[in-house]
Amino acid sequence: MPDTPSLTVLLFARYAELFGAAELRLALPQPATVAGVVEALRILPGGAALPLNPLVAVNARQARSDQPVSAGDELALLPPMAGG
Amino acid sequence: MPDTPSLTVLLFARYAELFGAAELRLALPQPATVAGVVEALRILPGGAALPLNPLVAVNARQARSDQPVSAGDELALLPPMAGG
Amino acid sequence: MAFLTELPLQLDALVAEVAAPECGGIATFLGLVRNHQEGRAVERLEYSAYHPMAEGECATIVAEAMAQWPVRVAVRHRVGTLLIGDAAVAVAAASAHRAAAFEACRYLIEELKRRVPIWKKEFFLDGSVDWVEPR
Amino acid sequence: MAFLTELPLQLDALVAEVAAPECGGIATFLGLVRNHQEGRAVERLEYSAYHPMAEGECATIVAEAMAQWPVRVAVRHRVGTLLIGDAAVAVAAASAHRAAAFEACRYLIEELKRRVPIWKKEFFLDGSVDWVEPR
Repeated sequence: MPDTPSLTVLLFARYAELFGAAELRLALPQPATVAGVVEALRILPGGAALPLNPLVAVNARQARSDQPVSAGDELALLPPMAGG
Repeated sequence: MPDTPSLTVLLFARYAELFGAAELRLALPQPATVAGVVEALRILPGGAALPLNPLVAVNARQARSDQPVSAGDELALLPPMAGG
Repeated sequence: MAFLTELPLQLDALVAEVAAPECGGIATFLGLVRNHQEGRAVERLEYSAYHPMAEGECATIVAEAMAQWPVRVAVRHRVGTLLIGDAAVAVAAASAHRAAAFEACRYLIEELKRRVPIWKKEFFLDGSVDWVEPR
Repeated sequence: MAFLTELPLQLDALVAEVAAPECGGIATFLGLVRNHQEGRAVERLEYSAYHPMAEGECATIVAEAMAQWPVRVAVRHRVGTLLIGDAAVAVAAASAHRAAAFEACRYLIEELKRRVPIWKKEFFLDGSVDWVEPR
């Protein structure tokens, strides 16, 4: 789909295992928000196990679920952080 | 005074400078208590500048001013501690 | 210097980085891989991170500490495979007085653990595997 | 190992001393000679101690910390002449969890400074000399 506006979704840790991938390319969903992307992910294989409100970053900054997203954005789904 | 019962007084830091010595030998005072030793020290040259109730250790353990002392004891006069 | 590294952490290097003639105290914290987790024997951990966001969030936390206390600070987190006793995270905070050094050091490690996108997978001696999640 | 030493303090050696497979965190504190004291430029410090009492009091403080927290600890204090940036005191506390390590480390340094018979004479760049006394 070279002409479809799309964005990149990065998956980490437990979430990467759910989807069997560390990176996905998604068509820009409707509505074009963080929540819209999460909804689109939830219907993919493995996506049903995602929490309803996962922590999401847009272009490496934490984002609220109603934040708009645009074609070309890099979204990251972040499991609970566990550094240290 | 080989036959006089005596004790050793160790002086540290500022107190050693007051007396110009790090160690003194004193005849066992009357009363034979920590306070008695401090009184005996206060009338020695330099001793007037001692505080009325300096911190004192007897045989390396902190002592109260009414603690008895015996011949052969090692008293230490301790300026306020300033380690670290 | 980068916050994330694949190399072993050197506490002495961190201390040298924050030391300065006006500093009277340096507080540090070293987080190590320990041999047990909720009663189970651990064999190793694998750390991963969302690198650009981790670097940015770390810089934000460092700036917060320097705004709150007169400190010089350094923080480093290791990624990759770590064995028992290996240092996963190292924090150092130097200040003229010790209270600020202690408080900033504690702030840095608490905020790093809470806010920086790093994850660890725990491999147990019995062969089981878990993603560690904060309680 | 003795608490007092005339040799330079090595933080890495202290950390190695307290580290153990069951420990997940090590908090340390390093007290350094700084270049100023109440606005005056410092040239050097001379530390002296009442050795037997200092060793005994240090052992007591260590025992108190180990009774209050599940920690492994090490403390060292240098005596003699120290220059700007030299470490005068080093404390390390290791525990399974970081809160205990931080709290024990802070307890040790606060109590050491308050209770151990150590004194320091400050030599200023302008030639003046002072015994440091706690405020």
